[in-house]
Amino acid sequence: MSGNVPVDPETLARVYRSLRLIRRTEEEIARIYPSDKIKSPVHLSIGQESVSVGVCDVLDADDVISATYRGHAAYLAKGGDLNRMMAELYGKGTGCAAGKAGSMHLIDMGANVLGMSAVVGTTIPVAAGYAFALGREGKGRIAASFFGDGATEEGVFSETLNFASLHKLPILFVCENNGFAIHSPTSNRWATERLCERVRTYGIEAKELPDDDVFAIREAAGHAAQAIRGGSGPQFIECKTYRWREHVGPGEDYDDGYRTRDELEAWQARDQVAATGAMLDLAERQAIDDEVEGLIAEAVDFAEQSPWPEPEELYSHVFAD
Amino acid sequence: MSGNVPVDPETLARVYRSLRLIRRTEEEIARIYPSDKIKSPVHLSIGQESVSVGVCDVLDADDVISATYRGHAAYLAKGGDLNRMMAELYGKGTGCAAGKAGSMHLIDMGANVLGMSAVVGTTIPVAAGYAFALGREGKGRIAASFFGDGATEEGVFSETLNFASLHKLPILFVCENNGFAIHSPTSNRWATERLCERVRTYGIEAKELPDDDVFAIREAAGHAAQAIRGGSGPQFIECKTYRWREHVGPGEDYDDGYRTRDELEAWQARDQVAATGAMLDLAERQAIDDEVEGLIAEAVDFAEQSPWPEPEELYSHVFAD
Amino acid sequence: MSSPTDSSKTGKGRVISYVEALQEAVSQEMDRDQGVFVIGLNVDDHKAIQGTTHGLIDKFGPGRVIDTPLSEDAITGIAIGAAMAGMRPIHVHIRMDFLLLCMNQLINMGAKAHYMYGGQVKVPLVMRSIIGKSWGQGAQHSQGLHAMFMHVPGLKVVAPTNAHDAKGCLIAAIRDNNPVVFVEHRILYSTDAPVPEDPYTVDFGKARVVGDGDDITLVGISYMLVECLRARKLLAEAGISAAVIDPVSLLPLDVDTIARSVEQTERLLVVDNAWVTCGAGAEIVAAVCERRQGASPLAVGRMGYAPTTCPTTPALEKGFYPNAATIASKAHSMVRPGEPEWAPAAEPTLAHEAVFRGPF
Amino acid sequence: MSSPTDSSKTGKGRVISYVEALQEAVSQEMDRDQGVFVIGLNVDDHKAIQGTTHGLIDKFGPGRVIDTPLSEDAITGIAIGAAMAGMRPIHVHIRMDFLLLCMNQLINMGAKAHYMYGGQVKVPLVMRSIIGKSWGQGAQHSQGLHAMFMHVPGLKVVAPTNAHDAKGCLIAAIRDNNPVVFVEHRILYSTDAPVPEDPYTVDFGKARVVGDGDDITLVGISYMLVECLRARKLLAEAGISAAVIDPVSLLPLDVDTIARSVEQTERLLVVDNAWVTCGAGAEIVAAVCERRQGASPLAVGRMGYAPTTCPTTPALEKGFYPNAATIASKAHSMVRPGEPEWAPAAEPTLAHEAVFRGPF
Ligand SMILES: Cc1ncc(C[n+]2csc(CCOP(=O)(O)OP(=O)(O)O)c2C)c(N)n1
Ligand SMILES: Cc1ncc(C[n+]2csc(CCOP(=O)(O)OP(=O)(O)O)c2C)c(N)n1
Ligand SMILES: [Mg+2]
Ligand SMILES: [Mg+2]
Repeated sequence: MSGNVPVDPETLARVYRSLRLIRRTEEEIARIYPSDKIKSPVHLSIGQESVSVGVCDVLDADDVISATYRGHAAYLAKGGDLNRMMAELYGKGTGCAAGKAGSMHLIDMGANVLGMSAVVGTTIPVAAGYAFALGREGKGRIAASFFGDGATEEGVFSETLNFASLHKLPILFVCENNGFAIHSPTSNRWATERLCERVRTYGIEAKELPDDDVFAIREAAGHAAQAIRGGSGPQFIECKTYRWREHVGPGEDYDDGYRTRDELEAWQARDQVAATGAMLDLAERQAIDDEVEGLIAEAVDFAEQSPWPEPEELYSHVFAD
Repeated sequence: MSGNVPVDPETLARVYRSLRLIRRTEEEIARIYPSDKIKSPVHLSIGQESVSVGVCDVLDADDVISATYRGHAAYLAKGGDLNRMMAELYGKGTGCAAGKAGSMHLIDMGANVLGMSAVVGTTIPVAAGYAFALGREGKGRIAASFFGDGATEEGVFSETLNFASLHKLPILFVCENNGFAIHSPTSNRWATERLCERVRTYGIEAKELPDDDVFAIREAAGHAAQAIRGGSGPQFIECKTYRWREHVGPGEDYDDGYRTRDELEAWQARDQVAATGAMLDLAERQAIDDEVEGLIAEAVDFAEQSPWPEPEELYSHVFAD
Repeated sequence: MSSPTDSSKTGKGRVISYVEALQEAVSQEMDRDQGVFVIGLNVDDHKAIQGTTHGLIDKFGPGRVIDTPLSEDAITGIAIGAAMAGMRPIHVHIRMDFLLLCMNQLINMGAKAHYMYGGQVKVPLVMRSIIGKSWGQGAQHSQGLHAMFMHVPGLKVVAPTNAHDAKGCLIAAIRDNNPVVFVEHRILYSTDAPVPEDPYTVDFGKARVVGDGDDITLVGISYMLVECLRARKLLAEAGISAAVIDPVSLLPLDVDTIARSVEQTERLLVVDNAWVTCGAGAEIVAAVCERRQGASPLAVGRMGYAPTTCPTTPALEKGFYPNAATIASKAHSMVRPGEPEWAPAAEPTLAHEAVFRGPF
Repeated sequence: MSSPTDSSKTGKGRVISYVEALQEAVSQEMDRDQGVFVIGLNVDDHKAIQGTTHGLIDKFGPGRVIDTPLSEDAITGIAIGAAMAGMRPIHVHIRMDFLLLCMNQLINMGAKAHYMYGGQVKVPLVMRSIIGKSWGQGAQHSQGLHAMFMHVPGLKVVAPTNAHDAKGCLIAAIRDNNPVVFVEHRILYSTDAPVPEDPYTVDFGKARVVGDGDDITLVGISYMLVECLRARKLLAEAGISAAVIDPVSLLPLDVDTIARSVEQTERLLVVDNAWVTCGAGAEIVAAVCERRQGASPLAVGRMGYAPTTCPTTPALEKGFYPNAATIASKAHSMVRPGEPEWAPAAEPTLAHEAVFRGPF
């Protein structure tokens, strides 16, 4: 990231704040986790924050995103309510889904964060369907759909690309390629690495980003979003990134034999939270850090103080009126 | 087809005989159909025979094929038993599936014709699985899987390509692109026409054939089969072809507004049955035609004379011993 | 509640077919609400899903009557997403068997979204699906899979058996804020009934008593209601009086109406247009038994598809389905268990054969 | 038939866990038959599907222990094709919910192939699938979908509840020439039982009476068998004697054994690890009632998942599942319908909480 800042100071501060908020929130979740207060499988995005942040930074408030069970980053980057997210992880009635979602199915329709899903690939067509409706609405709103490398193997991914391109849906597809599905490397799952080339055969512009540089992602997403608003139909970005923690849970897993700490260290050397932080002057950075800590402390407090849902809530929301 | 014959006389005679057998069998089915003796939905291949014939002509007897509900052509081209096919259409106990399959689920494992399916796309992974077993067997046998343009839209098609390439399965994928799924043109269903290009991104060699020239198909299939036997893994051929009759049933449907008779006539002008027949000398051709008529008459007779299955057969074959 | 097939009671003169009723329901709802759209393979062609989407493409254009690729799972997801955004998709499947391609979206997302997201979204989605029968439909074009959907909380399931209920249930399904699996039967398509022209809804969760009787209660699901009504006539000739009930809606299920009839008859025979094991008949029998808690002896029976895959040949297929004669025979054995088996002559033409000929 | 959890009766000394039993079954069958192979996401990693595929990759290599892309439908089809060619694939799904992605292949092809093709092919396929529970598994990681598979002719369904049956049923499933949906429950994984070292099969279609009793028959499916056994103890304290039956195999289903017990108790309560509507409990209740034809009064009941989607928070999830206390209370109300409701103290720790902690 070479020292010279590629964006205006406000953007830099905003991007850093978002990265920092996600990183620190998840670190806090990992810290709390052994207490068993969070009885939810947590799939941490630590190390992958820049994809969500880079993309969401170019979206408008009324644009829509969808993501996966590894969704804390996208939820927060899009402006999802932190208190309600934390309460949801705690299983409290004040959670964003009233305790029915846990970490894997976060939602905040107020911030235009569509519900996430624990079944890989399922949110991709749903986001496209939402984009279909946005297209009909005609107000220039777009959708962005985040998913992992593994999700691209599901048939529904190909089906959705075809339909989205055929109908020129206003959607940005974002593949967070962290090289693994649980512990399975892409080499066990992909016949080739030519994903972007394949996407292009559907008539969808596709950009492959070699690493997780937040400003490069932001720039690519900005171009893509602009094209979509201009009527291009879907656009695609593949971001190479890296999951620092284990697949699910708060810990690390470099002793389990499926990957090495060297691999991690190469990515850590270019940690986007640290790198963007280093571009800020110390006081500004400190102010942001303090604000972030305050927000997280408040959210944890909110979650801890919130009541459990009442038992009869089990039966609410089975059917909508 | 220009008059000069691209193959040896034996091959020519064999190819013509196969084309003629399929064409005449289906014409006979269409003729009988209004009598209601065939109470089965029939999806005729008339006009599309050359794809099955061109491909199957390069396969060995112990190679395996799979196809679709539009499967009479592939079944016969691979050497499936005509009598048992006709009896199956009649619903008789002597049918290839004892009356349980009708036209849509033909099978003849004796001729290495895997069972067909009325659900679009379903036989594609099944053929790949069979190819997986053939690969393990290590005797150089290969599988060929026929399917329509519509089938390529199903997610399972993409999933299968990826797995087949990843594991270098000995399989030849053959897309019979007749431009329609029922009455829906590819323009309503495909974002682009770049199918072969897409297939190549899986690391699978793909050849697009502009028309239904049986010798061009045969040649492409021959190269592909040779490569597969040499360990290339899967190969892909897309053949443009045309369905002369209605989607299902014995009639034509050029008055229904979704396509024109002009379109048909362009294809009919290069009818592969007529064209290959014209390359033979009259006597040889007549001998083949006579033989074919004899076989068909025998098959119809076999079907008509065969008994219905006994009522208790309803309960057989639910579970295998 | 009166039988809608009895025009003297409804007092409505206009008689239209099941096909026309479906078409009219959708057309009227598309007029009423811009958010309603139709999506599915071939919904826009000249065959128009056997006429049920006839004319919609001309009236509403390709933006609201959308032909699709063969991509059932993605299209279902897309319909769910559009529904979450406030639209009202009607996703059409020419055979119910094809719902097996979109179980993931329908069950893991559609059925669960409202609950799993704590009420933040709704999924007003209609899945129209047609059960096929005969003329060699066979293994993969004949399945009635409604029990699978009844099993999953969050889905509603309706299976109207006449044109009147077809229109009213479809309008109700479109207006419902939940995913509704709408079960049609191909053989019912040509049947007529008096159908009001103005839009109306038929409420879910209300069964219809379509024939009174004291000796046994027959519950007929989907097309099997027709066979139950014919069985009732056969039974009358043998001096047995059978009540016949059409559940109309399978989830919610009106157990009250069935239990009330059973209170009187003390015999319950459910005839389903589907397999029996873990089917709608199992549910109805179990629910009625639970309610009664052995208050008095109760004879129960279930009929449905044979416990086999559906064969194509008519020679075997006729044993696969219950019909008026086999239903009457079974009912007779329940009402008069001591007597020798009674097998009324099967009608020369089965109901569906009179109205249906291939190719389909 | 003796309870396999009662080691004094089996006389076998070696005790291993459910996980180890599954692993051993597959390892022994892979030794025996070169055609047996394991396929599924992450079957080859260090977690080894929670230990159940432990060591197989080292012993048999990546040619027979095959990690896959996320492509459930295609992999199922590929397994079916390999099975038709004579191999014996074991397709592993870390959650049963993911079977919803391969319903088309499993039901439209796998279940039907042998029949639809007139016996020309067989499909010896095992679909291992694990039901999840608690620690926030929630809507999409907790479903017990066995009823959907019981509904479809051509599939077998087994749900062993202890290590002994896990090994014997898995070996039987691998040797079976039909597709078998093999239902495992995550919470049972750590439970131990005496398990013979040599390969053996547990026959399908034979239920086990795992506890005698005169007042009521409890049928416990999958993990719910454990809660039924605990309920039995609670009931004994209240002077109620409950028979407990483990069906083991759901299709084929041993109705005889259940009906025989009910003959004595005249009360039947089925507790399923799944939703109730059109579930295995509906089938069992209906099948038993059909057999008895109201011979004498019979009280019946069903319990299972609440008719809701599964919530993640423990505060709500505890109401979603039956447990020993709620089962005992329900059984009590059936045995002594006149008496006031009896709610035995829920145990301080639920069975599964003692042995299971996140992350999963
Ligand atoms: C359809 C489906 N199959 C399998 C799983 C089990 N599973 C959970 S997460 C995961 C990995 C998915 O990898 P990827 O899409 O790359 O996302 P990542 O976890 O790397 O962010 C798998 C296989 C699942 N949840 N859904
Ligand atoms: C999964 C599925 N969806 C829809 C259908 C209905 N259907 C039957 S044939 C057909 C057309 C398929 O087109 P294509 O694959 O091009 O084959 P063709 O009929 O042109 O040979 C369709 C949509 C089906 N049988 N299966
Ligand atoms: Mg990944
Ligand atoms: Mg086609």
